Amino acid sequence: MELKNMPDLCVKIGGLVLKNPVMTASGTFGYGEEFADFFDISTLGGIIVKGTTGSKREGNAYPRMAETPSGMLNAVGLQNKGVDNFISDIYPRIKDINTNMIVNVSGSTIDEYIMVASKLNELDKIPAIELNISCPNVKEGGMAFGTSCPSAIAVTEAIRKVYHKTLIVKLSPNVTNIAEMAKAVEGAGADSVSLINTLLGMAIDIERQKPLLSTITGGLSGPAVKPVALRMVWQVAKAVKIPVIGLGGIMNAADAIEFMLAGATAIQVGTANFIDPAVCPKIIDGINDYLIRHRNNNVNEIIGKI
Amino acid sequence: MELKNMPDLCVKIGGLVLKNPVMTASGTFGYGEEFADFFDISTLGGIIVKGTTGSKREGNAYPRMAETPSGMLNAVGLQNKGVDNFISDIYPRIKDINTNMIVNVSGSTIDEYIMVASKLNELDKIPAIELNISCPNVKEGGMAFGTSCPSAIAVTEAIRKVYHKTLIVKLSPNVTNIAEMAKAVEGAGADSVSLINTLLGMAIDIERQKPLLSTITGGLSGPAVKPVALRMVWQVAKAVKIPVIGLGGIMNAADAIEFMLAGATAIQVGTANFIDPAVCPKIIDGINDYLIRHRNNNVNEIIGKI
Amino acid sequence: MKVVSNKNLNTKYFLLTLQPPDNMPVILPGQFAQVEIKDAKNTFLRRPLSVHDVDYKNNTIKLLVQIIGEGTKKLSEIKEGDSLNLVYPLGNSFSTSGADNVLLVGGGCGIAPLLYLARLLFEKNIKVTTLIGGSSESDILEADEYRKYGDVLITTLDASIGEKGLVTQHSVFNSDKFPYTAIYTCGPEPMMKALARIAKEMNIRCEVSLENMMACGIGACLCCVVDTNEGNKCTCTKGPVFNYKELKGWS
Amino acid sequence: MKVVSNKNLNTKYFLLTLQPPDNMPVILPGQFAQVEIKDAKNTFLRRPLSVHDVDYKNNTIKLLVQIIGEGTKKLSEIKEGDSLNLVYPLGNSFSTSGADNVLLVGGGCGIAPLLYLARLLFEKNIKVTTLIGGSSESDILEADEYRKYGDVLITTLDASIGEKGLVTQHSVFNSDKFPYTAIYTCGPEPMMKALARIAKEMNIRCEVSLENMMACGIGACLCCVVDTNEGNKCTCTKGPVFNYKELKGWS
Ligand SMILES: Cc1cc2nc3c(=O)[nH]c(=O)nc-3n(C[C@H](O)[C@H](O)[C@H](O)COP(=O)(O)OP(=O)(O)OC[C@H]3O[C@@H](n4cnc5c(N)ncnc54)[C@H](O)[C@@H]3O)c2cc1C
Ligand SMILES: Cc1cc2nc3c(=O)[nH]c(=O)nc-3n(C[C@H](O)[C@H](O)[C@H](O)COP(=O)(O)OP(=O)(O)OC[C@H]3O[C@@H](n4cnc5c(N)ncnc54)[C@H](O)[C@@H]3O)c2cc1C
Ligand SMILES: Cc1cc2nc3c(=O)[nH]c(=O)nc-3n(C[C@H](O)[C@H](O)[C@H](O)COP(=O)(O)O)c2cc1C
Ligand SMILES: Cc1cc2nc3c(=O)[nH]c(=O)nc-3n(C[C@H](O)[C@H](O)[C@H](O)COP(=O)(O)O)c2cc1C
Ligand code: FES
Ligand code: FES
Repeated sequence: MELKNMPDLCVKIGGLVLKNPVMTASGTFGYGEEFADFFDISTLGGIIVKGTTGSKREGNAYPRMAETPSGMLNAVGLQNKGVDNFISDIYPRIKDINTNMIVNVSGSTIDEYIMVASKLNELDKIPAIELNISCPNVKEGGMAFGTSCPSAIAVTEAIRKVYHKTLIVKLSPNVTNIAEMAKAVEGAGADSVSLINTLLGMAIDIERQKPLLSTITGGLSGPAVKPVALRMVWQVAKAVKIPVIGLGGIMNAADAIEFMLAGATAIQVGTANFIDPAVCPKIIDGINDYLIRHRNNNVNEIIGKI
Repeated sequence: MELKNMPDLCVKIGGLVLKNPVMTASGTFGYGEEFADFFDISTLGGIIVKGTTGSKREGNAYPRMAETPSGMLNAVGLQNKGVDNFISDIYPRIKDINTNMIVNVSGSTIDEYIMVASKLNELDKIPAIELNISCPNVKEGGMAFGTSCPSAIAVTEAIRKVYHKTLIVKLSPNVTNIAEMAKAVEGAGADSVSLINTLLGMAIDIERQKPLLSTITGGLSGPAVKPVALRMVWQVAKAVKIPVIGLGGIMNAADAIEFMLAGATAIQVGTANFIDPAVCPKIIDGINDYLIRHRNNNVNEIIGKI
Repeated sequence: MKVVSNKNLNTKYFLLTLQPPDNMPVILPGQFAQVEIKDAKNTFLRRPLSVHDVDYKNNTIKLLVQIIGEGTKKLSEIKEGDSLNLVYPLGNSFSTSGADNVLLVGGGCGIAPLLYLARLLFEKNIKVTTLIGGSSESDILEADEYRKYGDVLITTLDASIGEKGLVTQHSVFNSDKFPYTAIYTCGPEPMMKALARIAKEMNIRCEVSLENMMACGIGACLCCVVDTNEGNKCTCTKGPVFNYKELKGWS
Repeated sequence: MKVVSNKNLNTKYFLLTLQPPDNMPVILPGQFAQVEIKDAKNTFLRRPLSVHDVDYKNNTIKLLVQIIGEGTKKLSEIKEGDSLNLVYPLGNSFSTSGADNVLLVGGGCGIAPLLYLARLLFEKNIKVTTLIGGSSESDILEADEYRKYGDVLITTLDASIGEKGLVTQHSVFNSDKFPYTAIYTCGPEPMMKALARIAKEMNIRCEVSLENMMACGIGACLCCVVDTNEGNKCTCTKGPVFNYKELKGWS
């Protein structure tokens, strides 16, 4: 292959330019640094860092994890040191990583979301936020915002007023009509939607006759959820005009390509990072090889192609 | 073990007495006859036969099936010969199988549901029907009834008027609030709810750039869905007073016991029948062994125990 | 079943010989087994594989398998002495009555269900010719086995063995006197459809063995249907063998 | 990594010797590896396993594993010459400084991370005694290995070897002059908690190695936390070794 024949992997999400469509999913990639030993993380299209809230949260009690067939349940519950600590301690460490560093934002109240988003709006090297209105693991707020159109609209509109860069809203799959939710947040000013967050699930230790998670229910991720995620991405991509970011169970390039064919402009890799910390560069290479094999010069040619 | 120590496996669902909590799920066990070579099907607690509609349906075009991580998608689309053929041809063949033979009822309109249910009401050896308001694989009706409370109430109330034996309503997992749906059909006269039907999913052949199912989307079943099914059964069991029948990804006795601990009075085995046609008796034996190990005399002691 | 042997024919194909603990049931030519795949991360369902040959004396059956994806790859790694769970025999069969001079046509691994058929036809004194096609010599399997029961014709796309081209381009179809009164075939659908067209032109019988995607293999799930003149039929119970005339869009 | 050998110690335990293609990195005692489990139907995540011993000369590491569920069962079937994917070395380590007469206490497979530690302490001229506990003789592993570096004490519940009872019931704890100035331990949590109580009473150091459920093993998922005086900490990066005093509910 000569270099001039290399396909163009660049995609755009709102004001963001991604060198390739592969990002990492919030809560599964730390702040990126954890993976720097495994590959050059600046080769990623973007990194969505951990869910950040107004103040420090300890998260849920242990145990927080259970393995399930082709998947896992987690109940981390947004453990993080809060937005001020992010700005003072973490931002300086990660701001010069040469890719889109995007912060996933959570809160229990609209005011908390607004507070976090306003502060992040001031950070030069954070070109976008992902609004997490879909976390199933915290009692107050989180998923509640993402499972009814009026509240999803309310929080998106409020953030749109204070946040002036690219605003991605992350949708919950635990809804009857995902396309309606996507249209609602599009109308409220989102530049993009990402989906799916985890499906609410549960597992029981039958010998101890107790739930395996301290919170009883938790969020299901991994290959098990891929068919549901793919269906939702396809439904949403047909329903909205803003770019869609697809995720849920992507383990390899073939999975990533399924999401792009279904209409995703970019994808995120989550749980797969736990199985193979160096999976992302393999996915990027695999997409590249696929485009060459299918004689596409530009990755945008396959988006929504089915 | 002496015989007098054998645990009592008997459970009750509305007017039904089940010799044990293990039933087979509609659409995965034919009319039972297909499995008679593999084990004595009268040892089952009940058999839910194929989805039956007002008139003959050809179902969807091939391909109707795709394998997914720890699961499968199907898009059969209620292929069946209609209720009259069921009564004239199939009922005489299966009516003397010594277990609860339950018919799964589907339709595109409330009138069709009523017509099928009224006719089945006349069959002596059919002690119950399972109202399928959750089939994701037919355009008209099916899942639409099961994804909004008012329509679920409407169809359940209409059937309750014409059907005088045990009425089980099978819920769709493709909803925001499963407990609300269960309460709605409980209020409308259901004797029991069964859940979950399949999750709406999708898969794509990336080389051909086409969906793997003729209908694009289909119903996901198998172990992949178990965490979601279990969570929903737990939520519903807390919300309603009628007995709950749990299913979704049950492959072995341990899975079945998880559902019972979460609150299911009985369980159904679906996709697992394809992997091992003789799995059901193993599940019954496994429940029995578990009760002995945990010193329970009666299976009802473990229902909802977590 | 106990694995008596697992022979790699080449990098793409392997031949399993299996022995059930009990006496083998009666197996008809064209029937198949649903084979459990153990220890595979992404293979959840059983895999349908045709019975390649039956040896009642030694109480063994053979499966001829092409490595396609994870399931068949895992199966290729199974070792002598291992055990394998089969649900079998399933499906209908080729009809061996009424034919007198028969052409069997197998595309690649499509010859799998035809060896047992060839032997049974041969034992009934029916003349058998087998036409095997593939991309290259490595796809031409078990020709010597088939030669035991009659002539063997071969085509390959690269002409590495036999005539060059598709099976349907074999000179036997161009000869003035096409001697066969029936075609039995298994292989890629386009190949079988082309053979059905030839059979129609020549007005001879043609039975095709379909390889539809299956979940249960026993008629319970209705996933494997094919559209026939009488509506959707299950390939696993009403097939896998069909007279092409029954199939919609085949004639 | 290449599997150099897989030795079954008995039906429940096995010992893997592995060789990386490149030179081994520096490994500290108490560190662990995240081991990929291939070809398992229901094992999706890696499995955390302690480094049992390190041999820089031969460029090998050892893992001592108990068969618990599917993951460890699959691992027990791995053969010499196979390859195994490890992410390692992970986590912090036991501290080898400041101690002079150390008691290592392992419950069953809890001795896994202690052998390398014993050797390093021994090489530093620190006196090492190892107390190994189990239900029965078959749970007492590698005692001879530990004897290379110091005395070995044993307890079993059924008294099949050593003193009868739990490790914490060993007579060494009742002697007037308990000679040790630090306890390093790994095993079931109740055992480690009991040892922590003893250490507290005696006012000596006690380091425990936790086996929390892990997904990533590298500090990215926050699944493996333990509640400490400074809030939730990841067992995989801030542990697995903790001074019991840091842990809430341990003292
Ligand atoms: C009745 C019947 C008899 C068969 N007999 C033989 C035989 O004797 N020898 C042989 O080598 N193969 C035979 N096949 C095909 C064989 O079942 C598939 O090649 C196999 O299931 C592929 O499994 P895999 O896990 O290796 O590939 P996968 O990774 O599952 O699939 C790869 C591709 O193989 C195809 N495939 C998957 N499952 C099936 C299926 N059920 N039927 C057809 N294609 C499928 C699909 O196109 C799929 O995309 C038969 C199929 C049927 C239905
Ligand atoms: C840092 C660390 C070091 C370890 N070192 C060793 C070692 O050197 N040798 C050894 O034999 N074992 C060690 N373990 C425990 C080992 O990880 C588990 O026994 C193993 O993961 C069980 O996997 P499985 O698939 O066989 O069992 P599964 O079927 O997955 O689980 C069976 C049971 O094992 C327990 N288990 C599962 N995963 C873990 C886990 N991550 N941690 C603890 N318990 C678990 C759970 O109680 C579960 O119910 C260590 C664990 C940790 C966290
Ligand atoms: C351990 C863990 C922690 C997560 N934390 C967050 C989070 O803080 N914010 C968020 O929006 N999503 C979070 N998620 C969801 C993932 O970002 C992703 O949406 C989900 O896991 C599905 O993708 P996957 O199947 O590729 O993992 C978390 C997921 C996991 C497994
Ligand atoms: C091939 C197939 C056909 C099905 N047909 C029906 C049906 O006719 N009516 C119905 O209510 N559910 C039907 N289902 C759903 C199952 O009854 C069950 O709810 C679902 O598969 C989840 O259980 P499982 O994971 O144990 O299979 C079907 C499922 C499969 C896989
Ligand atoms: S494969 Fe299930 S009916 Fe044919
Ligand atoms: S296992 Fe993921 S943070 Fe420790």
